[in-house]
Parts: sequence; structure tokens; C-alpha cells
Amino acid sequence: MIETVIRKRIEILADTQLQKRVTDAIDRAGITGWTVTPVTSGKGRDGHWREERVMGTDKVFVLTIAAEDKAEVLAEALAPMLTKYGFILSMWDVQVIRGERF
Amino acid sequence: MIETVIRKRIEILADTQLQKRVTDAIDRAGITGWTVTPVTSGKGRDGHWREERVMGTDKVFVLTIAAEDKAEVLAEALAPMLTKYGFILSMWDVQVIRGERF
Amino acid sequence: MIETVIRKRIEILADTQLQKRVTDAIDRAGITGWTVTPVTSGKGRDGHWREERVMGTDKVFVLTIAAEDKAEVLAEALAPMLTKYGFILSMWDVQVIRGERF
Amino acid sequence: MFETAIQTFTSPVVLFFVLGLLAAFVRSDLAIPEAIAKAMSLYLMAAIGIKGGVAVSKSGIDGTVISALGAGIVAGFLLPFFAYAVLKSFGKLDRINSGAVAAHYGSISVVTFVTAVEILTGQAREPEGFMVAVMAAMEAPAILSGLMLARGLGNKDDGQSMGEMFHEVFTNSSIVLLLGAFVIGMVGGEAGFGEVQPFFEAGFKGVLCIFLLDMGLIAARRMMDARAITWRLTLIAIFLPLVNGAVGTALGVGIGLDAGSAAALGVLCASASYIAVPAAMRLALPEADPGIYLTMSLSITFPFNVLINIGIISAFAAYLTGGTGVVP
Amino acid sequence: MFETAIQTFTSPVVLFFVLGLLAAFVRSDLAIPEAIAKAMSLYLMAAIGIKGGVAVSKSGIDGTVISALGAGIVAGFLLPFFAYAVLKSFGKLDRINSGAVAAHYGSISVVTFVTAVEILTGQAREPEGFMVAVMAAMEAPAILSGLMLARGLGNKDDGQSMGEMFHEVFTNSSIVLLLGAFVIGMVGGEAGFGEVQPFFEAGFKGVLCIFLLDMGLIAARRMMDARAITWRLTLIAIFLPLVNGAVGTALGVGIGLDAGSAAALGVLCASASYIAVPAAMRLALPEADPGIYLTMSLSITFPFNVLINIGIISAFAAYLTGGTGVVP
Amino acid sequence: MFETAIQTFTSPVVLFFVLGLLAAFVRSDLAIPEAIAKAMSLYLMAAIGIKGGVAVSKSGIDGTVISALGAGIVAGFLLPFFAYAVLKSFGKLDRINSGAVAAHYGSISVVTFVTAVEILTGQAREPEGFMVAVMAAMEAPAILSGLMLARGLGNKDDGQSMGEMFHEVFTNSSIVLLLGAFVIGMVGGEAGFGEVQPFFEAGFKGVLCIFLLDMGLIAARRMMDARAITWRLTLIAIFLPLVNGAVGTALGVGIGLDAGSAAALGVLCASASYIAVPAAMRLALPEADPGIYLTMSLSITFPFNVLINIGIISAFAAYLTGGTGVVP
Ligand SMILES: Nc1ncnc2c1ncn2[C@@H]1O[C@H](COP(=O)(O)O)[C@@H](O)[C@H]1O
Ligand SMILES: Nc1ncnc2c1ncn2[C@@H]1O[C@H](COP(=O)(O)O)[C@@H](O)[C@H]1O
Ligand SMILES: Nc1ncnc2c1ncn2[C@@H]1O[C@H](COP(=O)(O)O)[C@@H](O)[C@H]1O
Ligand code: NA
Ligand code: NA
Ligand code: NA
Repeated sequence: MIETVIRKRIEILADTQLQKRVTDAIDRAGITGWTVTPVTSGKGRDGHWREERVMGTDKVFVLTIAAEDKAEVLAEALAPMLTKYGFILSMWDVQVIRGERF
Repeated sequence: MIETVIRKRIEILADTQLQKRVTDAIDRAGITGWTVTPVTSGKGRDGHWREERVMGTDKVFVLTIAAEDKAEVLAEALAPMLTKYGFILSMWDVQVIRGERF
Repeated sequence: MIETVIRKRIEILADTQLQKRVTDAIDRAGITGWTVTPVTSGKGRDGHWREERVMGTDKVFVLTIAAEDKAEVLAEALAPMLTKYGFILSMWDVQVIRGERF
Repeated sequence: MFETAIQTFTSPVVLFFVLGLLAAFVRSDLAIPEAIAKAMSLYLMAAIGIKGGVAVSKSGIDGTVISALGAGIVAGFLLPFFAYAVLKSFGKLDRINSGAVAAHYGSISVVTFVTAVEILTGQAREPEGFMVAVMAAMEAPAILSGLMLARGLGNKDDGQSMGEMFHEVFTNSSIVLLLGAFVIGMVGGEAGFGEVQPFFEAGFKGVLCIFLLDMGLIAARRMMDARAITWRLTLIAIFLPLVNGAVGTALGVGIGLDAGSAAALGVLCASASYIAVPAAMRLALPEADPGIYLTMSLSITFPFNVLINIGIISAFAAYLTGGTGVVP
Repeated sequence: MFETAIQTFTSPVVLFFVLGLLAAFVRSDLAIPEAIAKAMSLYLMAAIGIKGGVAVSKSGIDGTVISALGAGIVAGFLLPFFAYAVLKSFGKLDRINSGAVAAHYGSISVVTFVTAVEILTGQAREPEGFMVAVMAAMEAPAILSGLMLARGLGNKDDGQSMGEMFHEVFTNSSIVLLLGAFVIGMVGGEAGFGEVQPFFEAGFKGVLCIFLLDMGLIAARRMMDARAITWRLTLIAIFLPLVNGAVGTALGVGIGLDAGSAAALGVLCASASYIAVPAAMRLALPEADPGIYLTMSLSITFPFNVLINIGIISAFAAYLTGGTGVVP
Repeated sequence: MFETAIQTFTSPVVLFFVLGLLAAFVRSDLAIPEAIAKAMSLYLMAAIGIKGGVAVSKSGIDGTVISALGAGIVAGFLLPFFAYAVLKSFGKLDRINSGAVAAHYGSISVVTFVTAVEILTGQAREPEGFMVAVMAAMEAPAILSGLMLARGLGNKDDGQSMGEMFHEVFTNSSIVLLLGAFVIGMVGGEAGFGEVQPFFEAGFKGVLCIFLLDMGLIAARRMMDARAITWRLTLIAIFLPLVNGAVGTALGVGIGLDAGSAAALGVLCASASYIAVPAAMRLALPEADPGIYLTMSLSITFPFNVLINIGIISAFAAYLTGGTGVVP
């Protein structure tokens, strides 16, 4: 059986325009990498959004896998943005192979 | 250390054409919001699909974060669609910051 | 309350060009299906990539839900590719409805 | 017949379709981005709508137009009943899938129509402009009869009422765009159209080439992946366009259309939708299997129509109207 | 006035916009893929930039050009102060949102401008080519004054310095593309432009049609979903373009522009940005609510300008310059 | 030389490339959606393929065509051996990466070729139409020799046989589209091409402008992010196109081509692939680092060729054929 280790997977829903603030925070937390995936539309307390790419008010998912301690640092760093910019952050434990990468 | 709370993250793979039935169910379950992300292709018991956007038979992921009780309500509401329309639903526990939002 | 069962959800970040090697491995592991979602950009030890669709060096997420034993087989089969091609694999437990499908 | 086939196979539009089929068969990774394919289909619908509207704004609406529209609507509504019977008995499909497939064959394929217009024009049999209006009018009726066949009339499945169903069918993006562009073409007329002519007319054939390249790729790939398709269904996917095409052509000649327009009506009856109706079925009849209806309409009937049946229908229309079946 | 309205409503460009509005109102699922919409907006900016650059390369830069540029920049910088006052007092918005909305109304909408040029040209009042340079020059100043109003001058929120703010505003993709294409047009001149003319000029109106179809869809959908919009804000979104349009037109006539160019300046002042500024606000003022500024600029002011206000401004410019307000 | 440089830098195509470079250097957020960029690259390949096919259908295939094809194939196959030696010794790359980079430099860049044709045509040295066929023929051989160099001939890594490798190389989407469109152009000839001319020819230069804008953005961003690039590799990325360009031009003159066509062969040898080969390498040689081969071919060699080397090669071809190096 292949050996796996436990890491945190963190996903942040952020404005495309503000993506760099999130990835900069990831870099500063000393995490090795991140991946951005597209988002089509959504609904929240501020209503429904979609088709906002032309207006530059669309969103993306930024996801990163990190050891628990670094994940903590990142969550701490992002917390103010969550409130201020309306980002959403969720994280959970995942098993990864080649744990030394993260 | 920043305070997190546990919520359910629910992801539903649904037909683009039927997306509204899923999001209506989320709204009816009293959940604050949802996010839709694109899907490129897939394979299941009914075979391989891809490049189906022109034909309107493509799929999307709808994901929502909710407290456990509302997640239960939603899963209950979606169960018939899973069988009938071939949707796929998975859910798991995640930590979120600003738990009062969900 | 609706009945759910526990399955593994496995996500592999792979090169678009090599997607077929991943999905072939999934098929060979006897798993019923998989779903591919797009990826926009990312950063890792090898630097930052984005806008690489024209060059054919972009990436995708392949995700699949499977019973634990098959997930093990798959992880085992993919492990060499992780190192050699720089794929990333993470997996975690999820609750699903209609567990007999997976 | 033979010259017609040659003409078909030297049209760049058809050649690109064949290139798509071949590329998929040799398992090339050639693919058109989905957003582009979608945009091309919208472009083709807007362009063809405008063109038809401008044509009608010039010719006006007379008795021939009205009888062609009537014939199209009636044919669109009734053809699914025949298709349903064949699919259920010979094809051994269940009620739901028979109704879904029948809706596809009663409705029309914009791209098949457009390709036929290219080919017919190349044979000096250009259909009248109002045939675009007939095409638009034929999109929806078959969806309604197909749904009725699949679900029964009173059946309020999913809490979906008849009203909702009508709403969904008539606000379908294809129908809205085709009719909207048609009306814009009529309102703007030739003068208004002049301004946008370079975009909607000059680019038309080139876009059609690339779109058919993509449809060739998709049709062939779907064919190679097909699981749910039996030899019975394959036969039906060739038999229905032959029969519907002959019926439609005869109907067109019967109501007094010229050879080109009668052939166009034949092609509309022969063609099976693979853009508007699959989307509508996914919404209104999600239990039906796209693996059946898309593969039949897109992977079998569509290539058959483009490569062979348009030629047959054209020759048949020429024969019925006393022509020779080849270019004069 | 009446003839002007008729002209507006038979322009295919406007008709496609109306089609988009109607399709959204009947809840059709018609949608243009986002990648395509984004590409169309880039195309329109590149094309308009080149066109303006070529025009200026022909006409040269004289006193009129310089005073028009000056008038545009000053207007762009000052209009937000008035808008801010109205939004804060009558509109009851907070400081941040008032500043964000004010930036939109001070800046310009490329598509409104382009549509106005189409309509004015149809009325034999084509604005001078250098008005494109004025448009480009008016994009940024309002963003700066809006940000100053919202955050105060010295405020280094988010650790973002004034320098960073300037950098972000002036490297905004719209501004870079518009100015870059303008310079390319000036450098290449008519000769160089000839080579790319079929792409950037012949296709222009058609692309504009499809883009306006999409904007109609998006504006109407956003309107129907709107939550944060009060009747006060709705009124302001009609009042500001009326006032700014009149001010801009009078300013244009005052500095000696012809009727068409003065009307174009009026339209620039009247128009509210919904491409460059929302993106800039999301970056520089993320606390402001897009549900307010986008709905006001895109769903109310934009349709009001396209459907009504361009006609009013054109008539006003004709009146001020002694014309008749209708086509000669 | 000097006039040539001026001509290069007033071509709108090159100006858009420079705009892209500059926009990325000032860290603008300007970006073309990826689906659009992909579609543009497919469009350019289809258009150039058709154009070449039509040209050959007119000129026929004679001895010159055959020797040009032969020279191209041989050069494409052999150039990687020289590149490999330089990369391994002076560049200090390992075997895998040396082979991968060598494949890029042996193969060709469609966009560099097309830009060269624009510039050469502007200098009244339009290359012959059959050079497109030479280009298509030069895409694959270098991939094969590069793979052989990287992996050795018999090596069945990943369980991938030589047969699979050949299949992957020859069903590569670029090759299939380029050759397919070439054959369509030959079959359709001038008559068939007339129908799609507005789309594939009139729009060509405009699309090329926007595509080069995007390539400028991507090349410069990749350059600024580059990590794996040493000064040695930077030198090689300028040295190889100089040497390969001179060799190819001399070869072209040697087999009797006119100055324009010889220059085109020089440009083909000088250019490094950044569309077909990276995709092929990702598939067949996933251990090689795209950070090396893409940065070298796209961020260094491509701008060097477009901005400087095409001019040098053109002057060299003119010199060898007894011309003056400037426009007559
Ligand atoms: N810690 C991480 N979390 C999420 N994605 C990552 C992480 N590290 C790397 N990646 C992704 O994997 C790709 C390849 O990583 P690498 O092989 O380290 O260059 C990157 O470009 C990212 O898209
Ligand atoms: N409960 C939720 N689950 C998933 N996504 C959400 C949820 N609430 C909000 N979102 C997403 O976050 C965006 C902003 O939310 P809000 O700030 O509440 O308007 C929404 O448009 C959705 O895309
Ligand atoms: N085990 C699985 N894991 C992930 N996605 C799946 C799985 N099975 C099916 N799917 C997705 O669900 C779609 C429909 O599945 P099916 O109804 O089995 O044909 C497929 O096309 C896949 O996109
Ligand atoms: Na039909
Ligand atoms: Na304004
Ligand atoms: Na080369």
C-alpha cells in the first residue's frame, strides 16, 4: 500500500481582480504552490452574479495544498480579506502522495 | 489561532440545462449561496461525453457550503434528481472562517 | 434522513496532453467514471504557468469517486506518474448518495 | 446524380466536414474550443435569420410564403408521430426515448439547411429567402409533439406544467435568436443590412467551414464512443431522413414551390436537430438518453444528409419539377 | 426628435440591443460565451483605437484637438465631484459607494460612444476622428477623482500607495489597448491600416451588433436580479446622463467643435463606464458594491443612453450649433 | 538593412507584437481569453494551409517544388543534431532537455513564417506559394529526431512504442489541420477558395495582429517569470536562429529558389516551434521542462526572429541572389 500523508487543502473563492492578493499571501506563507480554477456564476447575500468577465467583476477559485502549520498561517493572513472583500475560504484534510512536496 | 467552524461542503454534478433545479433546491433549503464551476468532459456508465456545449448537453458543478442540518435538507431534496437525471452528489466536512455566513 | 455511504474522492492535477494516461488508469482500476474540470493557471517549484492553452502545456483536474479499495489501486497506479510528470494527487473521504454507483 | 455528388465533394464546406471526420477517425487531438463552437453556432443562426428577414422584406409575404409556412409547421408537428412509431416498433426503444428521438427528427438542423442552400445554390437552384422563415417555424412544433408522445398530454411530471413546457420551448436560445434576427432583418431591410453585411454575409461560408470541421470531429468521436446504438437504430437514422426528405420534397412541389425551395423543404424534413432539441430534451425530458438521440441525429443522420441525402433530395426535386437532376 | 428616434430604432446595432433586452425579459437562456464577449470588447477597443489613430495621423494635432482633449480630461476629472454630491445626499449612499459610482459616471463607455458615432453618422453628423483620442483620455481621470472621493487623498488603505494606485489605473487593460491601438494607427497611418482594414473596419458593425445583443442580455438580467437599487438610485442613473450630456455638449460647442463632435463629447460625459471602471474598482475599492455601480451604469444608464439620450444629445448639439435636430 | 528594419517596425503586425511585449513589461492585466487564442492559432493554420494549397493547385508540382520539399525535410531532420550538440555542450543541458529543445529548433513556427511572408511581400520578395507545403513538411521530422536524441531509438519508455510515437506526432492537431487545409485548397482550387476568401484571406492580417499581440504578452510574461534560463541558453536561443537561418537561406539559394523563397526557407530553419512541438513534447517527453523549451523558443527566439532576424535573413537572401537587401 502506497504511503500517504495528511495535508490541508485550502480553497479560496476570490475576485479575479484580487487573485494576486491571495496568491501573494500563499507565497508569503511559504507554501510551495497554488492552482487557479475558473468559476462561472454564483449567488450570495449580495445577490446573483454571472457573465461578469467583460466587466472584470468575476471570480476564481484559488486552491493550495499545504502542511497544517502553513495552512494556519495562510488562514490567519487571509482572514481580514474574507470580511472586507467577501472572499470565501474553506479547508479540509486530504491525503497526498509525495508529501515532501507540500 | 484563528477560529474556524465545521460546515458541510456539497458538490453536485448536474446538467447545465438543469442547473436551475439544483440552485432552486439550494435556495429552498435556506442556504445563503452557491457557486457554479465549469466541467470539461467525463465518463460514466452512459459513456464518454465532451465537447457538448453546442448541443446543450454539457454539465456543471454546483457547490454550496451549509450547516449540517440544511445540508441534510438539501441532500433529501436532491435525492430523487440523482436517480432520475443522473446527477452526482458528494459532501464532506470543511472548516470555514466566518461561520455565521453559512 | 437519507442514507449516505463513504467513498474516496480523488483529484489529480495533470497535463492536458497526458489526461488520457490518467483516465486510462482510472478505467483500468475498475472505477465507473471520472470528470474533468478546467484549470486556469498555477505556480509550483517549476515556476508560474498560465495562458498555455495555445502551446498545449496547460493542465486539467481529473476527479473520480471510488470505493476505498479501488482508490488504493488507482493511487498505486498513478504514483510513478506523480514523480515523473509532476502530477499532483489528493484524496479524501466524502459521503455520497446512491453509493452502489461508485 | 453523379455530377451532384462531385459538386458536393468539392465544396470547401463539405471538405472541411470530411476533414473533421477523418481527423477524428485517425484519433487526432484536433479540437475547436467549446466557447468558439458555441459562438459560431450563434453567429450562423443570427446570420441566417437576418438573411431570411431581409429576403422577406424584399419579397413580401404572399400566398406561397404562407402555404410554405403552413406546410412546414404541419410537417414538423406530424413527422414525429411516424418516427415514434418506427422507433418504438422496429427500433425497440421505450416511450421516453422514442419520443425524444422523434422530436429531433421532426425538428430541423440549421447547419444541414445552410449546407443544402450552399450546395443547391451551386446547382443554380437557390431556394427562396422565405425558406428561412419556414425553417424557423419548424424548430418548435416537433418538440411539442415529441414531448406529448413521450409524456402524454396531461402528465405534469416534475411539477412542470404545460405552460412551463411551452415557455421553455419558445424561449429556447436558438428559436429566440433565429426569430429575433429574422425580425431585425425584416425591420432593417436591405438598407439596414448593408451596414452589417461584411460581418454576417462575407464571413458566413468561412465560419460554416470551421463549424463543419468541428461537427465532423464531434460526430465521428461520438460515433466511435457510441454504446447505446444498435444496428436497428443505425438503420432508422438513415431510413428516416430518406423518407422524410422525400415526403417534404413532394409536399413542397405539391404546394407549388420551385425545385430549389421544394428541395429545401425536403432537407428541413430530412434533417434532425442536434443543437436546439438536445438542449430542450435535457431540460424537459432528462430521463431520455443523449447517447441515443445525439448519436443518431449528429453522428449518423447529419453526415448522411450532408454527404449523400442533400444530393438525392435535390435530384428528386428536379425530377418532380421536370428538371434533370444536374446543373443546367 | 421623432425622426431621430425612428433612426435610432431602425439601426441594426440598436435592434440587437433591444433583442438582448427582450430575450432576457422573457427569460430565454440565450447567452454569449464569456470568452467571446471579452474578445469582442477587446476587438472593439483595438478597432476604435486604430481608427482614431489613423484619423489623427491624417488630420494632425491642431488647436481644436488640444482643446477637445483638455476639455475631456477636465470634464472627466470634475464630473465625479458633482455625481458624488448627488449620490451621497439624494442617493443616500455611503462614501465608498458614492465615490465608486461617481468614478463610473465620470469615465466613459466605449460602446456607448461607438453606438453614438453610428447613429450620428447616420444623421450626417459624423464626429471628428480625434474624438477617439478624447475618449481614451477621459477613461482614467474619473477613476482617480472617484478614488480620492472614496478614500481621501492620503489614505494608504491595504498598504496600497498612491503610486500603486496610479500604476493600476494606467495599466488597466482597456487603457493600454485603446492607447496602444491609437498609437499603432498613428504610426501605421492610412497605408499601414489598409492591410488590416477588412478585419478592423469591415467587421466592426457586425461585432458591435453581437456585443450589444450580449450587453442587452446582461443588463436586463442584472436589472431583474437587482436588490441594492432604490428608486432614488434609479432616478440618479437617468438624471446624471441627462445633466452630464447637456454639460458636455455645451462645453463642446463652447470650445468650437462641430455639432457631431460636440454631441460626441456630450455622449462621453453622459456615458458611464461598465468595462474599465468596474474592474478598476474591484481592485482598488473592493469594499464598494458592484450590485450598485454595475446595475446603475450597465442596466439603467447604458440602455437610457443608447435608446434615448443619444437622440436628445444629438438634437441639443444641433440646436446649439443652429441646426434642426433632424437629418438635413 | 536599415530600411528593412524601418519596414519591419511600421508593419501593424509587428507593432501589435511590440504592444504586447510592452503591455506585459509594464505589468498591465491585458490578456486575450485562451479559447480565443487557441481559435486564432487554428484559424491561422487553416488559412495558411488553404492559401498554400490553392497556390500549388495553380502552379502545379514541378522539380523546384520537389527539391524545396526535400531540402525542408532533410533540414528539419538534421538541424536538431547540431542544436543538440550545442545545447548539451555549451548549454549544459541534460540529454532529455537537449533533445526536447533541439526538436523545437528543428521544427518551424507557423506565425514566424507568416510574419516573414508579410514582411517579405512588403519588400516585393513574396515567397512562392509552395513554401507553405515546405513549412507543413518541416513540422514533424524534427520532432522525430529530437525524440530519438532524447530517448534513443529502441527505448520503449512508458511502454510507448515507436508506432505510438509516430501516431502521436503525425496526428498532432497542427499537422492535421495544416495538411488537411492544404489538401482542401488543392482540391477546391481558386474557384472553390473564392467562396471562403473573405473569411480566410481578408481577415488574415487582422487576426495575425491580435494573435501577435497575445504572443507578445505571453512571451514577455514568461520571460519575466523565467527561472530555468541561464545566460548560456539565452545566447543559444539567439545563436541557433542566426546559424540555422543562414544555412537555410544558403540551402534555398543553392537549390535554385528565388530570393523570397530562399529567405522563407531560411526563416523556417531559423524559427523555433512554440505551438505544435511543446504539445508533442508534453506528451512524448513529459520529463523535459517546458520552462526551458518554451521560454527559449517563445520568449527569446520568436521575438528575435520577428524583430531582427527576418530582416537579416531577407538581406542575406538578397545578397546571395545578387539583390540589394532593400526594397527595389
Ligand atoms: N502546494 C500546491 N497546492 C496546489 N497546487 C500546487 C501546489 N504545488 C504545485 N501546484 C500545482 O502544480 C503545478 C506543478 O507544480 P510543480 O511541479 O511544483 O511546478 C503548479 O503549476 C501548480 O498548478
Ligand atoms: N453558502 C455558499 N456556498 C457556496 N458559495 C457561496 C456561498 N455563499 C456565497 N457563495 C459565493 O460567494 C459569492 C459572494 O457571496 P456574498 O458575499 O455572500 O454575496 C457568491 O456570489 C457565491 O459565488
Ligand atoms: N465515479 C465517478 N467519479 C467522478 N465522476 C463520475 C463518476 N461516475 C460518473 N461521473 C460523472 O457523471 C457523469 C454521468 O455519469 P453516468 O450517469 O454514470 O453516465 C459522467 O459523465 C461523469 O462526468
Ligand atoms: Na426534420
Ligand atoms: Na461619463
Ligand atoms: Na526551425
